[in-house]
Amino acid sequence: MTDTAVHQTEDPPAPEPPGWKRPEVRSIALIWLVLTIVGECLVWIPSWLMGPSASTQMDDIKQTMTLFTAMSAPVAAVIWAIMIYSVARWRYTGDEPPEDDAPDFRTNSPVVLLWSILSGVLTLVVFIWGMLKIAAIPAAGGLAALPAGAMPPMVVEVTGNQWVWNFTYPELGNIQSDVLYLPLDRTTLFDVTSADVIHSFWIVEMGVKVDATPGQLTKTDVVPHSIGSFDVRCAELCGLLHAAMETQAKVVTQEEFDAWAQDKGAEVPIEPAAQEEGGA
Amino acid sequence: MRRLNIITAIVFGLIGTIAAHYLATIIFVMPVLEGDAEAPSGLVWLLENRIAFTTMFGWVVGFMIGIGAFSGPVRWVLGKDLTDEEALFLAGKDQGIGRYFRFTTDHKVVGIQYLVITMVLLGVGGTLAMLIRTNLMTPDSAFLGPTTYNTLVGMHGIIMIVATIIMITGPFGNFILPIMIGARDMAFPRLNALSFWLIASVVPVLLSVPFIGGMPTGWTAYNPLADQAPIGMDGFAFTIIVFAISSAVAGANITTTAVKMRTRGMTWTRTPIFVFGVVASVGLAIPAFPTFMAAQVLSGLDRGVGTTFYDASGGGSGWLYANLFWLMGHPEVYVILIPALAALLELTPVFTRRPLFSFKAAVVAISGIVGLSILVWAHHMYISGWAPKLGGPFMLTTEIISIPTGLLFLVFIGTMWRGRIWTRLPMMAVYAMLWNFVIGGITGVYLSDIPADEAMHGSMFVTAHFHYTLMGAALTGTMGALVYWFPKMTGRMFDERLGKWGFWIAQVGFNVTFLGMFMVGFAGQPRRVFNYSEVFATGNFISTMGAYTIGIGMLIFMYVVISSWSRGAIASSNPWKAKTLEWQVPTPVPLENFDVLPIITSDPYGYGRPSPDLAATDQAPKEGASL
Amino acid sequence: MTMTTEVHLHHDDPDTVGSRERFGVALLIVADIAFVFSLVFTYTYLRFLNTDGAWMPEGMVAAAPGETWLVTGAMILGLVVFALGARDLKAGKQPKFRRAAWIALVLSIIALVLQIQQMRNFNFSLGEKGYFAGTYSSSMMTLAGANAFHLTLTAIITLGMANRARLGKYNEPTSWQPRLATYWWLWVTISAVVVGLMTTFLVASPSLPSMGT
Amino acid sequence: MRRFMIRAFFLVVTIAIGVGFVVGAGVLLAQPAPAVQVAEVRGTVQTPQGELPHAFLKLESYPDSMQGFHGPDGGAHPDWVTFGPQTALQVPAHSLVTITVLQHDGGEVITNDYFAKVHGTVDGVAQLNGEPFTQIPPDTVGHTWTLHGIPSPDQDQVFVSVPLQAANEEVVGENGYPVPNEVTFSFYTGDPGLYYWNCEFPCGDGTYANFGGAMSAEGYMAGTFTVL
Repeated sequence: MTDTAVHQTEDPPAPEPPGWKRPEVRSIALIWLVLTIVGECLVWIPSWLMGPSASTQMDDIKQTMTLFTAMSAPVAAVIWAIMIYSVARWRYTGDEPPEDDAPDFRTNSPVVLLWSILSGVLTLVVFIWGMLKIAAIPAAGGLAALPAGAMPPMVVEVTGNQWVWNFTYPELGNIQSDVLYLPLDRTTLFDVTSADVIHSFWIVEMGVKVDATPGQLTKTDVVPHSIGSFDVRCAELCGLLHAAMETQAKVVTQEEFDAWAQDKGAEVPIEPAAQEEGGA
Repeated sequence: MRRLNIITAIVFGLIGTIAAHYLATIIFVMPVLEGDAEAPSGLVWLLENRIAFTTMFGWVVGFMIGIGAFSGPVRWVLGKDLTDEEALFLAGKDQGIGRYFRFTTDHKVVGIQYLVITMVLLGVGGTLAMLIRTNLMTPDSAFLGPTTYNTLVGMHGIIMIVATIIMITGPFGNFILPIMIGARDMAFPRLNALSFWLIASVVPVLLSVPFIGGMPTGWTAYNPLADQAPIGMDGFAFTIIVFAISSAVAGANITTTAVKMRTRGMTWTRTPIFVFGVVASVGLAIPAFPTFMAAQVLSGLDRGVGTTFYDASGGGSGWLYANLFWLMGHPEVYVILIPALAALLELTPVFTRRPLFSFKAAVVAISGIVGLSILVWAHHMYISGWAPKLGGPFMLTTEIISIPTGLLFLVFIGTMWRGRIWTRLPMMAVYAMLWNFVIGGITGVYLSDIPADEAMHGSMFVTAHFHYTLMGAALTGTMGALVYWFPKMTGRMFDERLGKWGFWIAQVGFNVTFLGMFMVGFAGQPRRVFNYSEVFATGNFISTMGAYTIGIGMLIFMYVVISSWSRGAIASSNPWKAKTLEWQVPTPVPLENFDVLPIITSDPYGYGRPSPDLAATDQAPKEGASL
Repeated sequence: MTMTTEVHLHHDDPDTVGSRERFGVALLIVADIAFVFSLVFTYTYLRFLNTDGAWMPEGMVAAAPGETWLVTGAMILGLVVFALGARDLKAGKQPKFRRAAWIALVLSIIALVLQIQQMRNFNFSLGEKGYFAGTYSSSMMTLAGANAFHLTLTAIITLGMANRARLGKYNEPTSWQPRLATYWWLWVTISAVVVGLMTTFLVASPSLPSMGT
Repeated sequence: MRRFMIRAFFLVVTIAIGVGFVVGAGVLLAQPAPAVQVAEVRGTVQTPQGELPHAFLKLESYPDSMQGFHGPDGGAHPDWVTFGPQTALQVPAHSLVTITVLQHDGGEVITNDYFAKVHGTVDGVAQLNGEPFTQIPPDTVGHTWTLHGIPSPDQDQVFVSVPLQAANEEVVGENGYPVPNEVTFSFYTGDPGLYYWNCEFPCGDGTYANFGGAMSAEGYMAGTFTVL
């Protein structure tokens, strides 16, 4: 590039019309539009594949997936549209290289600039969205803020063992369980650790995921908002039966939860104040 | 020195193996036996690993002695430097096919050696992929069983990582790059041979892993899980250590060559973009891989010496391993990706008959990616609980990478814009890459954002994402680069009629495979599971069918490589009418490439100029030169 | 399959080769810096983390820094002698360089012996199963081992230098070769000083022995 | 045409060799079908869930692995503990399963005392040499038998974990192993499905956690549990 002045465009016959009026630009815009519309029609797929949501933070996650998919459709469409058009329009087939070369223009600074600015803006949007959502996604940025007037969080100690999860409820007289029982609409605080190797505690439908690391305590929390039975899996390869290191998280009403806790032999009765509030 | 070749290397290697094994047994075990009647089991475990490490060390040292890698340093210490005649012998003069089996210093020989070992590794890795997908075809398959399955997942990972790291910088960085910049050889020819033979010596160690207990940990070999793996884990750690040394040596060599040996007149703005890509890759590997090596050294010490770096009860932490690993782990994906993209950037102008669109943007993009890639490692640890407060900053650095990556896309489509797009197989690789890498790149943005990563981390979504980048972009680019440079490297044309079929079948299969994997990833299937819940059955079945399609496509492609190499049409010296220097020298390329070094007066992308007098060399291109 | 058999080797002039080799050696040193950095990171990170309070379990005594500085001192001395020798060589004083190289060799071997002696003297109790007690002892042993490895390479390089100087291989135009070795000497000495400062002044963990982030 | 035929032939040969290579590797690495211990059904039993078939299984745990079926990981290891006679178990669906384990091996302190307790059995108890118990001291655990699975919408959650009291290693029986403790427990099965069980006492290789070796190889301290 040293010895060549930067030729913007140098088509011989006539000065070109401004970029947006050229026929190829219009055709590409059309292809782009079609691809974008097709893409936008498919944005529900990730969220649909992710299945039901059992917590507000899973709602946020699914919203994020949908938003990103919606944002990426036009971006992908730009590149594919130009590629498809170029290949279809300017294709040359033959065994020998074409006699005449294509026009010798080296760059187009406005386009490069516009392209960089646009990708910068998109990046910023994605980043700001992520920062806003971090507050609600506790594993990444510390614990989520409690909603006003909520009950104090219930602590569950989660221990990953090679290929079995177990859960201890320290406030309920250290009752223990292999299935994670959670009361509906109550903040649950997870203290996660591991007895052996690194596991990753994952309640799929609640969007809860945090590593269980031996010798460390990692924390996360969740407010389950749907009754039902959900999947707890391990998301970090932990040896032989990693695939079978799964159990269930059952979200039940506070009454059912209390009954279950009594049945398990909870020594400390659940304080009545909390019960009233939880029952509401 | 003249008698040493691969056979002596293997013989010496075996002697070294046996000798080291016996010595280790005597040195480490005898004192224990003399002491107590029964050694505690923990000590027995340490001794087993210690012996395993020593034995592998014996193999590599023996092999390297046998191939002649140490004769240079020993002669240097003794002050007996090589004579010209000996140097020419080492460069492989008049040795025919035998020079490929020796410690040959000629960069073209090393390039071909790298090409072959890359293809062998890709073949083995691909075979393992087929077995993995076969096991995952049905939810409750008992085909491989958990131990073997986990080992094969790790082996597939590390073999493919090694193969893809060397697949561009090894064959093309060695064969093509020096000619491209107008050099007679690499800066350090003997280091060049050393880097190749180190890999060659350690590949048998890596491939033996499944047979000495396996490494059921995945290629990341996270500690403390790796601590309880059988001695196959020692084979992995040892391989990484040797491979890191080889990378450092190759990186220093290629970088020095590109920086210091460009011919007269080849300023940085006249240097082909491929050179930037290769230098970015190997230059990035130089600081990155030693941390991986350190992670494995500490792992080996934990297993064999009894330190407690990763042992939580002894004050260690798995987070230490994760940090050291990902300090290398993220730059490493760009080590793989950038040179492949740069190879495609190099061939796009040739097949569009247009100058590269915005050369500066391409250079800025490559440097930007390199610079940022060392600041993003912790995005692999968003949910590890390590420093959750750093999530935001790491999210920012990670997402900023999409700006230079986007610029690279612009360079590609800008170069195609209004080109005379000559649709040959190398150019088709560009189309395929643009399709795949858009998907790989966008899914990368999902994973870079913590809210999405929270759900997708550790799931099949991640697997699909990085296969789209490493296979969809990098391996596809390498296939294009291979077809492009095939005439220069082998002297024969690549049979595109059949090659196209192989290429596109593999591409279709590839998209089917990872579409299925995205589906089960969204639905919540964890990575690296040998069995899974019924709900993921459909997506996995689709993936397996896609994988078999890739296998068929790749086999067709492989057949075309072999048949074209042995019986293809003889290639002229510049079949693509390209303007870079490597196409201006005769085919086959003479021993020292250039008799008189060329002088460069402009960059090699001057298509569409009235007088195509670019890349002027003192040496007239010898059209139609043949064997 | 080479085209011509009448190949003669093209030799570049020593200055070009010298600048090339300096660049290459600098890059290899960068790789080693990354490795040593990883070990330094390991030491400081584990010290900060103090998992389970097992950085230095109760009753463990930190290694006395004296021996570390003895080794480092020998290395600094070796570096100075060697660097001055290389400068003399550039000024054309070959015998001076020869002498300096032999002295530096002896110093590097002394440092190596002292280093191994320190590793033997470390008063870290190994349990009955042969494991180190805590990560402080693990790190100290590993850092010392890395330094011993450095010193072994240094001794081999210096031996080559001394021997080649004896054979009269070095003169003014080829004085860049000893300069390459000086780079290496300089780097290993710096790494020993950095590690020495770290292990002298950053010993007891600042974090309480707790289980938590 | 002839050239085309030749090329097609070699192409097919290449693909065949490639496929053959994959198949060969598969055959080399495939897990042989394990010998399955099928539970013996002895009549039916009246339970709160209605009248169910009553199935019986018997397992023994040995301090070495000279007994039983082992996978491709190398057969008998003198230094590996093992369950026997088989680790692939099969029981009928919707039945009461009673398992008897003869614990021949000694033991020490278990990492997580959750597994020193009985979970998931009928009434939450198990019998040790005929005496019912709900937990044992965490420092006398020999092994555990812990059953778990892959929950999915159409598969019932089954979780059973029973600690096996360590045998007294001083008292050696006639087969050369310590005289065993006999642990018996019962639980209900649901719909058909595949589950896995393993030992939770760290009795394998490794410097930390000790879950390597026998613990990390199917056919020794872990196995499948098919409800059919």
